[in-house]
Amino acid sequence: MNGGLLVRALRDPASLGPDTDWSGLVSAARAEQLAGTLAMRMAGCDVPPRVAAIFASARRDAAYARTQALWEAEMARRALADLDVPVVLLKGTAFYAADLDACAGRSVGDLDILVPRADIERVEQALLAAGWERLKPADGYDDQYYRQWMHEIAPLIHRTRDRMIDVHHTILPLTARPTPDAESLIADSVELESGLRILAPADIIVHAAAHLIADGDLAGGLRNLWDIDRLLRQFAAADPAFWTTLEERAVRHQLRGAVRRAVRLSHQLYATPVPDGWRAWRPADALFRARLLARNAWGQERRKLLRFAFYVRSHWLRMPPLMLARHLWTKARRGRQPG
Amino acid sequence: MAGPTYIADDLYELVTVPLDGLSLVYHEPSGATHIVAPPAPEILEALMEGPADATELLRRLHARYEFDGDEVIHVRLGELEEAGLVRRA
Amino acid sequence: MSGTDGQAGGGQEAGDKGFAPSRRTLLVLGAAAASTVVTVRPALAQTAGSVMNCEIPVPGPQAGGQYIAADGSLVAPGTAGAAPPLARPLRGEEVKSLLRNGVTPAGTDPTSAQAYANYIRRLQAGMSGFTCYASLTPR
Amino acid sequence: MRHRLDIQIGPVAFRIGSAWKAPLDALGRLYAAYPKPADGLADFTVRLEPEKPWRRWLRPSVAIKGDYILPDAAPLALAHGLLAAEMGMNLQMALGQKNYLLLHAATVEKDGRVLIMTGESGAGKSTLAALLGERGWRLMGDEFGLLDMDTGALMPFPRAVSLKNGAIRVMEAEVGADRFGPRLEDTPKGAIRHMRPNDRAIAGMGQGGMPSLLLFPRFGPAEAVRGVGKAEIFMRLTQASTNYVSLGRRGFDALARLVETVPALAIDYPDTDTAVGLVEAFWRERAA
Repeated sequence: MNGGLLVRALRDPASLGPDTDWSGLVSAARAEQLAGTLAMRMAGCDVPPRVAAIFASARRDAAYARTQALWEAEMARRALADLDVPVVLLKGTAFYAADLDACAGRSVGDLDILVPRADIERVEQALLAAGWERLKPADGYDDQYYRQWMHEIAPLIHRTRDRMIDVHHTILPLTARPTPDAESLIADSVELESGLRILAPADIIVHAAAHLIADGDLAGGLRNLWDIDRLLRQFAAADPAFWTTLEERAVRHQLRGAVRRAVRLSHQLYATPVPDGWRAWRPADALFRARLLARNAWGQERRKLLRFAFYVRSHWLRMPPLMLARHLWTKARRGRQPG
Repeated sequence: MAGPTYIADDLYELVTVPLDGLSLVYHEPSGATHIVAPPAPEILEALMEGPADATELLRRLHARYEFDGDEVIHVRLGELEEAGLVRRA
Repeated sequence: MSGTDGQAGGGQEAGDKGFAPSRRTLLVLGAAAASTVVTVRPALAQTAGSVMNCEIPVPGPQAGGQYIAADGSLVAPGTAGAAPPLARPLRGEEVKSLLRNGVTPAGTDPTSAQAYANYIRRLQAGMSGFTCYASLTPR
Repeated sequence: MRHRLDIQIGPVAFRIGSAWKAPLDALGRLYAAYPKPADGLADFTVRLEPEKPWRRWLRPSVAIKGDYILPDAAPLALAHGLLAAEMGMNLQMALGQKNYLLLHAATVEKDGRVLIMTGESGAGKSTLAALLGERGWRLMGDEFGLLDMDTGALMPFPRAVSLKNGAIRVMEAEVGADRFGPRLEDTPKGAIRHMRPNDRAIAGMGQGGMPSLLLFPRFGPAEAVRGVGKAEIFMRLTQASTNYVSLGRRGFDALARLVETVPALAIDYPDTDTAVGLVEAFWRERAA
């Protein structure tokens, strides 16, 4: 499995010798959206010339990702400036906006922002007025589904820049069993120079863990776990009380289990330094680890059954059983694969 | 006519290449390339003197050029705003 | 600042740059409908034929079963005057002839062709078939 | 993957994996004269996979995968596996190549200087470049021109020329049978036959040159020549480049320099012999 080689390269770049399967490493990194990260991590290491050129172009791609992410954030800021609503950047855009260590080489997809639930209609209207458009038919099942059950409105896309924005009002679907304290996420957020905001450090970890462990099916999880490693190292070094704060915030957002597991996996895979009390390995952790590493030297996903199990789990986590049945039934009648 | 006050991005954020009466503009903060036709460059240059609303902008343009159709200025500013080359103060 | 001759040459440095000067002092603000700013968008169109063989489902899987009105919007199954969903996705070449020349794809009702063409024209990024559509039509 | 083939084309090395043997056998024959990547490494990986596991045997269909993939891509029949491999390599270039500014263009070289021909698919630039490549020019590539953003030089990417429909006969009359791949009937683009560039093109695949003339050829009812405005050329080239936008300032500077320094013409031609004549005439004029 080349997921393992990729993890080793990220954790300890100097450990790769001349007999490394470089092509397999590059394919795995590209498949996991970690090529730019790996390229930054291995800057200065002794690699074959072709690999050095691949890394140089991956670093240029990351520079472009940074420009685009910050520009989308700025355009959203301009569109929302008159509303006097706190706008909290999430995920990759937040890392770039605050220049956190996790942004080195990182790719960024959509722009994700968090706003107070009470303001979400005004925010959507202001974005629509500034050139964003609804992606799916507004009266369709999907939009209704988003409005009723999700932690975000249906994504909008900008008509000339073709970039998507996800507007969230909390960090987990409303149907999920944990209920994060969205008000305190926003109340404790930190203002940047631009006027945009990012979550408080501990909440950034809680959100990343929620996204990785308590929401999705772990596809692309190595990248999200790498974020967690970088963030934990940076926050713990800056604040001696960080681990205590993290525990408090995790409990407050009902995500202690997810945060604990994310920290254990980060320690296990990326050798993140963590306090003694955070290390005790749970048997199920091995399944998560196997799922995260299910990528071969051709960049293909492996372990079909395990992946399917995590896929089913992701739906189970999001919805109570009866609602899940109804959701799948409605989707199926419309001839759509679940998901 | 007044309406909002507009600000143009700093000149150092633009790389421009004149071509056949049009201008190629590379805009550093967005990484976008725009091809602009008159009067867009003239509006940007007039705004680089400092923020202005439509009335003040027209005053600056009239000092340099002869033209009719003042009411179209809002359309031109709207285009520049959507491209991110000007923003509201 | 106006009227200075911008120098030709890619990548001029700050302080040595300028727009193409208007040669006349007569300025035309232009018609409201004409655009004076064109932004370069990412392109795949010209290469698409060389890099992929693509298909467009009409309608996409999100809207399976729904009918398509003449303007391309989705309507409830069985709506009078609307076209039924296509049993198979359209191949790139079929879409090209449909959009350019109104050629009805094999096995479909010619009176519905306009509805299918309009549905495809209304595809947006993120919807099934959009990449294919974008690749067939230079925007 | 069960089967593997490595190919070096110009500065780019590919690793192609396949669930079936046949597509790689055909590809191996077509590229037999090309060197293997000297370092054994790959810039890009292409995978030819069954669309669903059972589709390896049952009505086999080849899905084009790799380091970079596109949604909406439809699989091809196994009989068209060679085309799938070619598309897979082109796809990696179109989406993943960032070391050069990529121009969707055919390029040929004479006396160290490069003629660039670009235009929409079907404009005939592949055939024209292939023909010139047999008549005193060096074929650099029929699909992608690689613009070195530091030097302004064009680098070759002489992959097998993809001939479609009528162009197949034109080149069969010009070139020996040993340089052709199998004729693929009824592909999504009609009949396709691949042609290996000649030894000179392959031997020179490390050798670039400075661009000297830019042509926008188009099949037309009558011979016609038009000038093209510089701003229009710039716009057309951005639309002929899959990576222009992502290259940022470097791409802008390189493309602006190309447009400012290289003369350009649009030509319409009723047949390929007329086109070759026009190209030679303009080339002499520019060179004078």
